[in-house]
Amino acid sequence: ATVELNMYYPVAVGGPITKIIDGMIADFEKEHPGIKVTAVYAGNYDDTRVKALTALRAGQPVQLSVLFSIDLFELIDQDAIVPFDDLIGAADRPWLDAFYPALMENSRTQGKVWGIPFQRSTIVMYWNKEAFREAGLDPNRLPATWAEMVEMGKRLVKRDAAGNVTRYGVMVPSTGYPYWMFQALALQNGEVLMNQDGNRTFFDKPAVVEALEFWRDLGAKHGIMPRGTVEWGTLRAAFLEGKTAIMWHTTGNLTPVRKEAKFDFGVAMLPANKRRGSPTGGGNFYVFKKASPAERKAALTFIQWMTSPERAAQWSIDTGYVAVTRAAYETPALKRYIAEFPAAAVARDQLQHATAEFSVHENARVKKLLDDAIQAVLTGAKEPRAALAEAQAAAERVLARYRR
Amino acid sequence: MSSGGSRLRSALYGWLLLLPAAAILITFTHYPIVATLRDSLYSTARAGRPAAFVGLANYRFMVEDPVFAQVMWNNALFALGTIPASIALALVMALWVNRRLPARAFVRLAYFTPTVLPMIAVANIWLFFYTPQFGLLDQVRSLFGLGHHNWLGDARTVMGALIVMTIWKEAGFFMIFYLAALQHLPPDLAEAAAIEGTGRWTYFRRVTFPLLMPTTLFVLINATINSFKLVDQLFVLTKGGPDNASNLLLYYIYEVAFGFNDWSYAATLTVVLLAILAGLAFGQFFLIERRVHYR
Amino acid sequence: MKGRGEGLAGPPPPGQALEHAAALLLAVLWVLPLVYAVWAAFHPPEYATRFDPLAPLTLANFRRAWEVAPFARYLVNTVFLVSLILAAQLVLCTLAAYAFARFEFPGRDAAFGLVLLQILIVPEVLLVENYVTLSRLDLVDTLLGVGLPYMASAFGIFLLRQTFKQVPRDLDDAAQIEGAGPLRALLAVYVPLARPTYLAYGLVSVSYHWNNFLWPLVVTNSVETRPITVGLGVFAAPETGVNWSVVSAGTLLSVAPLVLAFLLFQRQFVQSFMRAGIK
Amino acid sequence: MASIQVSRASKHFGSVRAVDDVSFTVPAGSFVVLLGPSGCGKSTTLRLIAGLETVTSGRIWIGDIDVTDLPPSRRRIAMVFQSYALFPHLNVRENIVFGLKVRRVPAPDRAARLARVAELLGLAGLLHRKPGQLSGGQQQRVALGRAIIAETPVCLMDEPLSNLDAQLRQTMRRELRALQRHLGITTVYVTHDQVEALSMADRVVVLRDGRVEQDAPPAELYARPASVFVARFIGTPPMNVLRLADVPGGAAVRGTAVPVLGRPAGEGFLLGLRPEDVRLTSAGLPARVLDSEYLGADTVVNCAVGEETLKLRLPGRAPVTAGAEVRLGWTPDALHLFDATSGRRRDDVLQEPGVRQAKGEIT
Amino acid sequence: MASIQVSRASKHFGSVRAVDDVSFTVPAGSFVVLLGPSGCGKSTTLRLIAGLETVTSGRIWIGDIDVTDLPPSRRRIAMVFQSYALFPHLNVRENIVFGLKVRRVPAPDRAARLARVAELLGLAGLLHRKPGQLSGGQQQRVALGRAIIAETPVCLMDEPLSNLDAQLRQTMRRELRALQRHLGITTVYVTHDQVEALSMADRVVVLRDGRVEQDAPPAELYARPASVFVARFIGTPPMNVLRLADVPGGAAVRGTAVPVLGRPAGEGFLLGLRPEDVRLTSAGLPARVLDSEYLGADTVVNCAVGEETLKLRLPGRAPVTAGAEVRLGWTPDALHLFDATSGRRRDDVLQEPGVRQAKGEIT
Ligand SMILES: Nc1ncnc2c1ncn2[C@@H]1O[C@H](COP(=O)(O)OP(=O)(O)OP(=O)(O)O)[C@@H](O)[C@H]1O
Ligand SMILES: Nc1ncnc2c1ncn2[C@@H]1O[C@H](COP(=O)(O)OP(=O)(O)OP(=O)(O)O)[C@@H](O)[C@H]1O
Ligand SMILES: [Mg+2]
Ligand SMILES: [Mg+2]
Repeated sequence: ATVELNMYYPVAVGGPITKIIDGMIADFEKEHPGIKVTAVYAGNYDDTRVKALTALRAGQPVQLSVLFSIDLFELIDQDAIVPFDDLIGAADRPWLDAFYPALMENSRTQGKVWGIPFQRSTIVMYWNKEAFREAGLDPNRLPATWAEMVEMGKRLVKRDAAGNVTRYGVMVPSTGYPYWMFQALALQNGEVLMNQDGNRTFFDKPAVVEALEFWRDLGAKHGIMPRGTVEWGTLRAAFLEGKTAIMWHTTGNLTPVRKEAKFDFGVAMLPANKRRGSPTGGGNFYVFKKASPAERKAALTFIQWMTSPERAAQWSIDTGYVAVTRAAYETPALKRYIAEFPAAAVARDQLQHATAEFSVHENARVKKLLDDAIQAVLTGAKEPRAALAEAQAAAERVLARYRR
Repeated sequence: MSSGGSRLRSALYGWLLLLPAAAILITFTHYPIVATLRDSLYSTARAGRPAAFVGLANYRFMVEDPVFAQVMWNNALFALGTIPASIALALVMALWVNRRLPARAFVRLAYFTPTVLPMIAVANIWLFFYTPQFGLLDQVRSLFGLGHHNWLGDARTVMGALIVMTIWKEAGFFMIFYLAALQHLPPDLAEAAAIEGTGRWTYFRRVTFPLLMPTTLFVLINATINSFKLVDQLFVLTKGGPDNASNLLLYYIYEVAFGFNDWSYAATLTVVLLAILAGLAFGQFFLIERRVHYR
Repeated sequence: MKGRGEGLAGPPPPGQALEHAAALLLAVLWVLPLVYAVWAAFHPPEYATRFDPLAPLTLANFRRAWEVAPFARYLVNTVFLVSLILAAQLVLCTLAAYAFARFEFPGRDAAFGLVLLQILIVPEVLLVENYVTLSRLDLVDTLLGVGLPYMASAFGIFLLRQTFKQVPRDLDDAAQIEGAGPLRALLAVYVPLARPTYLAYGLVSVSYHWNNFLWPLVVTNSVETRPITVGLGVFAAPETGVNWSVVSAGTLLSVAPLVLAFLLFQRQFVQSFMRAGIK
Repeated sequence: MASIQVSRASKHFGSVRAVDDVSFTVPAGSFVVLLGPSGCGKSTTLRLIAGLETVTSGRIWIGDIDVTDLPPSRRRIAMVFQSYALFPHLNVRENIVFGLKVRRVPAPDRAARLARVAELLGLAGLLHRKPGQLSGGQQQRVALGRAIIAETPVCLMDEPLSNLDAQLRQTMRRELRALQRHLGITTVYVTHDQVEALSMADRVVVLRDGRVEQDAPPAELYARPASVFVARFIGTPPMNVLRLADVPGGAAVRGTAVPVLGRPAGEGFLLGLRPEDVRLTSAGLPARVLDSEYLGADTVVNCAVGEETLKLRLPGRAPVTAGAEVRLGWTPDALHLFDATSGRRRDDVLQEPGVRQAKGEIT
Repeated sequence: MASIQVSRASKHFGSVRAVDDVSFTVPAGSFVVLLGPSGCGKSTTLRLIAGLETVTSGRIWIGDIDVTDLPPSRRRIAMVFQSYALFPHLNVRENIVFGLKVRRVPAPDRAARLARVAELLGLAGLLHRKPGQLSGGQQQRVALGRAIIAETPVCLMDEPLSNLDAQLRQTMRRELRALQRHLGITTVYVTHDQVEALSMADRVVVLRDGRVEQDAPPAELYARPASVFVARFIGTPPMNVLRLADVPGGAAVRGTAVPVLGRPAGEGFLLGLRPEDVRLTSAGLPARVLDSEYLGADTVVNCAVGEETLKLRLPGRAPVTAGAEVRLGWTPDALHLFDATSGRRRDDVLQEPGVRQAKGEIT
């Protein structure tokens, strides 16, 4: 009897992700004739969560999904998922321990592991070397600190005769996942935004406010970034169009940028202020409670296969996402790839500075509070301190119930 | 009109014929309205905590919810921005297309095209128009030496951007209704006026426009409903951002229900939407009565 | 149709040329988005934002779009969905409209008022509750589920009722004298006479449901059920880093059938919409 | 062949008494016209016979069956409507055989009957046209065809000719009547055109406000109208009805001194004179010409007589000019007398000796 | 007061020659009727005069101004439409003064004129009603009011009465004519009803297929129709037109041997006889009664004469039954003669000595 598995997965980066997934599944099914997997692409992370949860609520057969690592608490609160500790035997422990700890931070709570890292990324800095040359900068020397970034950024800004900016120094996207970028800034300024239990936020800490002020000033004060929000979706296009010399973006965009860039570009870790830092991001595998024991077992088999070193390596090469285990980086394939394209290693190297992505109870709602605050500040509607204070207060109202 | 047949037979027939449609309408229009009212008085079930009767708590939360205030305000702006403009434009288009015009067929076709295109599809194209720096709009601006502008990223312009696009989408549709009405104006009225030496503008002001009043009212209602119904473009263009600057009621309801999984609050917001639409309903019936004012 | 002022003796009114120019300009502006979509779709990505008349043409974008998302399947779904809804609507609305137009029964006017309510309060407004109802009926993620709430259309009932009421009473009487019962009269007299209205309503309904997004988005979870709009919405989610060439290609793929039909039948289309407008 | 009997039929729409206690009989095979001004209840009466409306009270027989409670389809009647009520989406053939199809008459039989009817009405060439492609007269014939193909004993017609132009109406009148005689169908025919009634009917039933005003053959209707209403309704131009006053030597038209009746029967009576019965005379009732209307074959002259006005109809182009003083005369038997209050005819008074003897007559 | 002159005007719609080289004159203050069957170009001609259509060729004068290239508003005309073309959303008052407002006539003047017109047309009580609340006749008056308040020298009317019922039409006819005389407005009046034309017109212009068939005063039109077309178009019932054949001793009605014309002028000619000119006689042309139509004042008898049929109109209720053999006679001057091919009147032939001498006449 073949076990049928249905799963949803999101795509938040360019490239033919769907084809790659389908390909991997085809291979998997060849090796495991007893298991049939149907993977449905359901849009961005939020859409996919909505789909998965509504599907569950409507009693659709869904056994596992790749969902936002940060939806952990939401999923637990919805009583939708089971911890992997209940699925695996002692034999599987090593597999579980093989993942980079930074990537596992979003998977652990209440002393259990709820999600398995899959399409994970960190934020990295892409830079247009030609723009650097043009501005008389060493194309291979990168801003290592905020100060440097501002100073270089100013030189990278290009204006036309009318004095209108035709190229910006740097762009940090502020739609789609503003809180994520902001986490990086906060972290670099020495602060995290929430606690491990996901029932407390620290939006109003001075260092956090400072971070937001810095972000705003990139546009408002230094003029090296456009005022208002920067569109996540169109940023890559903007970078490829040479409209900005530097962009912050997910490593997940590495491959598409590499494919489409008509110019020589580089990738590096984000600059530091008090320290280096970037949140991890992206999707984990979750297994749903609704799944029958047989299905759970099949799901585990599938997940283990998908995260085995060879797959992880190939997946990383195809997409630019981080390969989730050390072992993956030991594989010849990835070794070779990194040799010819060192940028591919940046994400991994950054993992040592990385921390969990923002994740709390009623994540969507709280996250939106933060996002709105950030956008309010970037669009000049509010002052950082006030905005973050409000967000914090609102978050408190939501999260208070989850402390006892 | 029970021609011949007895009252009873006719009544029986009537209800039987009505039955299937009624069943569906009740299930998907009338029952949900009641259910929404009910759910707005309960709390959302979460792990551990089942739904419980909370009276007006949800409404209290709504009143304090700054996003709700923002969304209502936006919707008001959206309505004020789209309704008069699209109606006026529709009327002008209709008047133009109704006259002998070079390439009339093409012009009419052009005006009408947006109606047949899915909002969700064209939104992506408009996204390009609005993209800063290399978007079409900014490319044009730069031709005139103007700097680029972050149309969707700027809280001050994002609403305007949405409004313009919506007008583009709707005007052609409303035009059709005006066109229909225009073509049903007896031509000899125009001739009678022509003999009296009525100028075009006078004729429009004194005759055409008053006679189009019923259509205008009808279109007005439609436009108003749409201003609360049309949120597809948000999914592509702004997701309601930045900072809810372009968030609309129905989209917010979607967000709360399916994003936050807060079904009670979604119901509460829906009640508000229903209240508004119900208000319109009465408005419409009242106005429709007046439609026949001159017949 | 004789527009005003045509055939009149004497010189043409002043400023007419200017007006015609304005009308044409507006028309051009109105088709611009479509024109751009065509441009972007048929040129390589690097020209998506650069308008170079010499840019090479290509179909690659269509190929990619076609690969990235199962448009074929989406289109099939949409066509099936739209036909399903239309068929049901025609039957249900006809019966209901006939009841309202030609029969007297207690509570008729009240019932009609309740029906009209749905013209304003369309199902998507109640998407939360309707979604729950659908899950109870176990119809989530089925095309039937997407269509069901729309199958009794107040607009259709209203429109047909008007038309039926306009059918001369004599015809109904004649049919009776000739021995036809109510249903026979409906099929032999009313329905044929209402053909234009049916066409009009059909077109309105098709284009409405072809373009409908929010409700299908909520109800459908899988490729097998997604209509083209949802498919497109998912496919073109800006998160993936917009590539306008491919998106435009996808957009054209998804609107092509409707737009083609529209171009072919534009006269009937517009006329019919106008009939639909006459209420 | 079947007679129709309407007895004490009433139809009230709310407060409107469309038909009010109407009774009349239509002998089998005869042609009876319901005549009256707009809104008098003609159509309603017909629809009651057809069963398209249900009577408020009263009963209706067709042949010797009481059909009062039968639906139209069961009354074995045919009907022709003012609008013809042809099905615009069906061609002539389909229109004519519509009823036969509904009644499941076998195809060969249908074809045979169709052929006969088409032949009879000269529609053979038009069978495949849609009503929209036919002239008024042709549509008229098709409607007739649909009515007679059913071969019902009774046919009801509601102003079938009123949408045709004068010329055509005249020819159709004759055709229709001939056809009816030929097939011997019992026919009830509604019209508000008195010429049509006079020229076609075996009997005319004049309705007024839903009640029967007079029920008589055309000649009698014209020669001895039962009331002022009928008198004023019939004739082109209709009968002159003059108010009388008592004067020495008899009764005179109001405002004149010349008695027109030999005995004082003036107050409370109305005098009727048909325009064609009045002549210009040397001696006679003095009058002043107001205006005249030339109609080709004859001229209608409008005169002032005392306080009253009077029309007379003269052959050819009458040699009168507005303002001219003339004298009018008539033969004694041209006089009609009506009760001023009830409006009913009062031949009894007229018969009294000496009443007809008066000055204004010619010999 | 201004005359109208249409000279050689043509209007072609694509291939349709709606109006084809039409010329006629309307003397100042006179009332001219354009008469003809549907589709003959009456309305189009009127619209050319109004300037609502531009001529394809030809010129039009009003007074002594060539208005051919002037827009309607500059031609100083008023027009009454068949549909009345009242503005449904304006009340009677606003409708009537609409033109004055447009022309910026000062308010007091407006009020004065309105009062006068309302008085004249008896609309005083209705000024605040909407057209929808008026009867046909009242709407008619409002349309008239709007036309005459402009006090233009010329008024054009397109079948203004055709939407009214018989009774009302008759009274409106007289009113209208009186009004026109009273104000002395030069009027062109379109109708397809010959009775209307005869009774109202100073001159009648008969149109046929966009060309002028005859242009004459009513009496002449009736007495001496210029062509078979006119003859057959005018009169109730219209003139009998019989085909002739040569027989020994003259020309006889086809299929009879009795000469009706004294000299062989049969082949190629048509004989015209007005129904009211034919009488039943002891001796005379033998005929068989087909049927008869009782009209109250008189009866129209339909006879077969040889291969032809002939109508005669007899006063009262004629004592004839279908199938009866009768003999017909007439006075010599009752004869009309037409050319069979051209259809034109041929008095010349009739004048020739001996032609009128024939058997079938009475003395
Ligand atoms: N369905 C109805 N509801 C209410 N009143 C009606 C209805 N049908 C007829 N009437 C009224 O009954 C009266 C008689 O109507 P009916 O149609 O019989 O008159 P008629 O003689 O046929 O007039 P016409 O010559 O105009 O057809 C009229 O006053 C009319 O208003
Ligand atoms: N706008 C037009 N386009 C094409 N043909 C036209 C137009 N107006 C009139 N005609 C044609 O010109 C001819 C004369 O039309 P017109 O209306 O003058 O006739 P009429 O005498 O007024 O007829 P009726 O008595 O029915 O009004 C008709 O054959 C008509 O079909
Ligand atoms: Mg009637
Ligand atoms: Mg005309």
